[in-house]
Amino acid sequence: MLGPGVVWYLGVAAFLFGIGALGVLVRRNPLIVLLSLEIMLNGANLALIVFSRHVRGGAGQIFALSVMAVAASEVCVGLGLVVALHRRRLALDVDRLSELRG
Amino acid sequence: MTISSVTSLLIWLPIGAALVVWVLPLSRYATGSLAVLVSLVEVGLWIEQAARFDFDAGGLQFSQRASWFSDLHVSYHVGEYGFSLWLVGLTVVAMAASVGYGFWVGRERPRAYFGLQLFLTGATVGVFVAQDLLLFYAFFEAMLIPLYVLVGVWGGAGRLGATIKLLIYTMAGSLFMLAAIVVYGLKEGTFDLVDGPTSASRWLFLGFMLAFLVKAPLFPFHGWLPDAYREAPAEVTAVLSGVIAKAGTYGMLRIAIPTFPEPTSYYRTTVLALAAATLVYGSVLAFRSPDFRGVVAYSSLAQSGLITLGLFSGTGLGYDGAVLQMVAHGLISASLFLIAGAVERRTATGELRLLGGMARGRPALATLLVTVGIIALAVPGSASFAGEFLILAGSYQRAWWWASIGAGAIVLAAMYMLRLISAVLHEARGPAVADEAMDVRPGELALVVPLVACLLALSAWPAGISHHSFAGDAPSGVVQGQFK
Amino acid sequence: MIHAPHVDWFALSTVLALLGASGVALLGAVLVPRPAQRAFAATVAALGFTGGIVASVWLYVASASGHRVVANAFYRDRWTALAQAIVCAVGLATTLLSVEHMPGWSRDADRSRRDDHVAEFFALLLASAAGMAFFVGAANLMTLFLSLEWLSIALYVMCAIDYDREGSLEAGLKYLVVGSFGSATLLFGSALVYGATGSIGFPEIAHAVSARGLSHDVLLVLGLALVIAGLAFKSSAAPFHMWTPDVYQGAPTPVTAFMSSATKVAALVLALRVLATAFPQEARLWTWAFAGIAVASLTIGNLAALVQRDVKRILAYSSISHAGFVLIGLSAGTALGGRALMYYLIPYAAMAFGSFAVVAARERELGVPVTLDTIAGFGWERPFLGVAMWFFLFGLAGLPLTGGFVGKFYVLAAAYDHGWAWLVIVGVLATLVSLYYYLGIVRAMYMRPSDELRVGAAVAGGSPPREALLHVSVGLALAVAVGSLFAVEPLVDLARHAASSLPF
Amino acid sequence: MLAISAGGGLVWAVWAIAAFACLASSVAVVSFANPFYSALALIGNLGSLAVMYLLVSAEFVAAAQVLVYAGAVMVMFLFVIAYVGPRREAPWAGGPSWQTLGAVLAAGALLVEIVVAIGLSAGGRLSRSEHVNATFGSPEWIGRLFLTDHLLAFEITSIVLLVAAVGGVILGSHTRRQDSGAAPQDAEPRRERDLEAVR
Repeated sequence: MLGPGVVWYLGVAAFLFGIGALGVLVRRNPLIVLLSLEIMLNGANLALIVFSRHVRGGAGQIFALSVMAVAASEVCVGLGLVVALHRRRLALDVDRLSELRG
Repeated sequence: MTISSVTSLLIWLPIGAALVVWVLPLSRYATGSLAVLVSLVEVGLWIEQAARFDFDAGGLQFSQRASWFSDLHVSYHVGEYGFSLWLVGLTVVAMAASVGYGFWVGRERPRAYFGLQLFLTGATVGVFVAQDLLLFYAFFEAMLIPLYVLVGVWGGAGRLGATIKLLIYTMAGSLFMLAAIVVYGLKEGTFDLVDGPTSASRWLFLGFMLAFLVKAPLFPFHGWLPDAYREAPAEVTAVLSGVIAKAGTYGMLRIAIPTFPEPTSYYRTTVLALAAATLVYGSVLAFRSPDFRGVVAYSSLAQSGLITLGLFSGTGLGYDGAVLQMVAHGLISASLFLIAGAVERRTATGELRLLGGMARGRPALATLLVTVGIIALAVPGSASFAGEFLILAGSYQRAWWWASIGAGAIVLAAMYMLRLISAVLHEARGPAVADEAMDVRPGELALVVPLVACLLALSAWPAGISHHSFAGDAPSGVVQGQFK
Repeated sequence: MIHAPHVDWFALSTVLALLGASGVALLGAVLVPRPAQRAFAATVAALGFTGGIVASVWLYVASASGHRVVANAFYRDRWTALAQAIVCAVGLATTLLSVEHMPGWSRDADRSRRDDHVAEFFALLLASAAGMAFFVGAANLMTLFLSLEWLSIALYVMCAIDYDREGSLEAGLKYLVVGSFGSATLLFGSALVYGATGSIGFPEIAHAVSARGLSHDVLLVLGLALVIAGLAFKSSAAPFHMWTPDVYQGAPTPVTAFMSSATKVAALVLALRVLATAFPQEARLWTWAFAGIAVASLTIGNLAALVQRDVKRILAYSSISHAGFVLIGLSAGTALGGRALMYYLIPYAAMAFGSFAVVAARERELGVPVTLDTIAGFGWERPFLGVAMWFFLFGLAGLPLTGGFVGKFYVLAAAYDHGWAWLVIVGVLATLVSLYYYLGIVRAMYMRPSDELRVGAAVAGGSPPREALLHVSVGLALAVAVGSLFAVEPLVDLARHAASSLPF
Repeated sequence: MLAISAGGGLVWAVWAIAAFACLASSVAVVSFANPFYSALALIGNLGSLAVMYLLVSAEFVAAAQVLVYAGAVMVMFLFVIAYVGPRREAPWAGGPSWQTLGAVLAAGALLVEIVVAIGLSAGGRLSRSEHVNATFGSPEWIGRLFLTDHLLAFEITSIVLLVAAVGGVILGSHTRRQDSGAAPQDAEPRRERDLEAVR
């Protein structure tokens, strides 16, 4: 493989995963949380694809394609929930939704 | 019916009846009658069993064994030895009186109440006949569930605190027993009490003993006792102190001492000291107690100490006396608590300073209380005298000072019993005692008199138990031979 | 020329039965007239789950020698089949419970809207159960991840389906966010494992590790840690449990009942499969990891439950602590541990389901959240449900009324057998603490002073609703819970044969 | 075929640009106050990722990434953001609460751990160069794999999408259509509710 080795790609993947996790944990706007989840999945996808090339197997790429579909599904349901919550005229602030705090 | 299945029948008949009572929408009267009938059938079954029991033969009788789950070698194994036969007898008789009392008093929510009482009967019998550690544990815990509800629902004003204490204390003890059972069973490859080898592990011994010390109870594990005995309904207290507490001392005799001979002798002095402390402490508190139930409750505590003293003296006389005293005291405290219940129903209080002068115009009550009281304070010739004498003789063989502590406690016992009798029956008429408060009714008599009759019979022939508890009348050999 | 792999349809029959029923229910949502939808969809769901049970039992009988099917992507063995049977049975009970209660029991004021999405709900229930049935048989990291998402996405929607209540929507969103976070963690872990070994099939991973001496490989170990964390999220084990109380409380109660029993069964059963099949060389690591997670779950679950007032939250924390108990068995990493796990899950699933079902009945009766105050007197008002709850609670506490007692004994035995006596002590202490809150519910149900007892009836304003099917489902759960105490031997035999599919 | 035909230096340059864009845009996504900008940043992130996919011979995945993600998913996102209205949220306002701090620490620890772990094994196997033939990553190759080795995964993926679609319909269809099955007396309150929902 010409250019950067697997390690470099993995560094990027790990960074994406970490920054996505950070976003999920600290952001309150559900839309941004969903976007951060996408970043996490993308980090994992990058790792899968790079490893697929590294081990010269197809499984990683197939896996990554399936993950894309799954991510789309999650987004579909997640956005559905956001819209439903919006219709309930609730503030889109996870912390302000205090009904469930016990 | 085969001989062996009688034991199982004694366990499962009342539990089955409990289910019937819970499921079928019977009337109050039908429910109570059914419960009384089943308890009487239990007594009958037990008498039939006792008649066929071979007291000279060693080993387990009326036994039955079926695999429960085989990969850990746990089985459903029940059977009786001489002493367990007597404890089962105590259980069925005391439970019959308790159920009858509940019927006579007319407890609220009869279906739940009688169902729980019957369930308690079955579970308690199970404790005394189980020959598999896990089965024993299951019944040991199962006893607690109906007790919890019986005290918590039908008890006095402070019942919620009492139930929590009762449950947390006893579960704390028995869960460590569960840990000990797991370890013992997996280490030895069997959970069977008859097949199981002895173990030298002190930790396991302590795990078992903790459960038994709480259940018996012994000082300083008795924190649950005063509240529970005061707040429970009278007939439940009767069972609790008369029968359930005996499960603790039974456990020492059946499991802790024979299975762990080395730790037993290692900790013998400690346990004996606890027992002696309990004996003195219980007696003193009984003497100072301001109410009827308190006196009986603390005297039960003292008696647990005495029984433990006999068991851990490690002598044949001690074992014999302990078994006799378990049965005798079971009957005594059951009768006393039922009488306490009768008094409380008439005066709405158990406080001794509000009572007094009840003997006048109430001959039956006076006779009953005096009779039981006299037996309880161990006048020579009574069943408890025989029991205490044997225990003292046994502990004297261990060391003279144990016996002297025991003897001192018997003097205290005389004092608190006499104080009780005089405070209730004699002295000036207490403010809570109305003139129209009736004597004990025939219904109550029918419940207490059989218990007293058993006591009198035991007084006449204590050897009936003390010579018929261990095969060949050789207690030490039987216990050290692990009841093989 | 493409040579499609041979498809063993029989191996997939449970999944297909559930999926087929799901499709029919979905069609019903469109084709069947509204008033008949509830009856139609519930019937289809009941038939689907019954079919699933039949198929999984058949599969159990016919799969004595386990092997992988469809290009090595799915396990056909008894471990799969037994777990599928449990999931289907829970699904059947959930169906019975849901007929009267779902979705939108709280919309009683407007009866026409009570049937909103009822057919879709049953379709999702079936789909999610199908996902679980597939999940427990997943044979490579890809099918594992995908079927995890399959069952989760259906569950997210089911949590939120009572969308007139804010709590329901909020539970759905929270579950989605945390669940996806867990899935992403699992996915990244899978990627690292794939990178380290070059394979995604479980046995191939184990083979690569032993053949290439990778057992200390950093990538592999890190991947394993992330996979474990992802699975712990799904089985709501501490410290990955934060979502559980909120979601269990907010979700419609029948869904909670389903999640707390079926999802947990699926996640834990699969966890042992993955670790035993793909990472046997790492056992020294994951047994410790699970022991740690178990201790954390027991501690956090039990302590946090003590201060709760809401019954659903108490039960949610109880389910965290039970995850801890199961993990004790799992952490043994032995055949005995596998047996203990499978046996434990049978009465546990019944009791967890049953207790939430009883809560559902009370909730419906009063129309308010069930707390220790509003459940007061319930035991006397509804004797059967009260007694059932009593059994479930004492059973969850491990008292010898139900198979929960033997289950607890089994996991402790497995831990000791593995040489971890300290875990036995931890388990015992946790049980002691748990008694307090289980008894708290019993106390509220039966032992409140009589003037407090009338509060419940006053709020209900009349006789309780008729709910024959709910009683049937609670009765089934009760029968399984109590029956498993007596039928230990046959159940353990089933579990033994199932666990023999795993390479111990 | 960029990775194969171009020289090492060029690949490095392309990689560096893509990686930088990728990292920068991911940071942007989680730190923008306005979800609208976050979504746009994510599109940049997806695009730069697609470039990296190309560099490791995953052409089909790169194409799918652009089509599925940037094309479909992000459009969905933007629609919803437009519908809900861009609500601003100051991402780091109010000082670090212990929760935020814990999250940052946890994520940071995870990141460091992963990077260190990868770096540790960098000297070993991972730096080996691997050669693949031209079909690697091509659509035909992917399609063949999907229908042979990963048939079941392919099928499940479709089921997941179906389930999600059903879920989306359920959650999205609050305002119910007037259907013939409903009782007439119910029509009026429902219309009111519909109107309210529209408002």
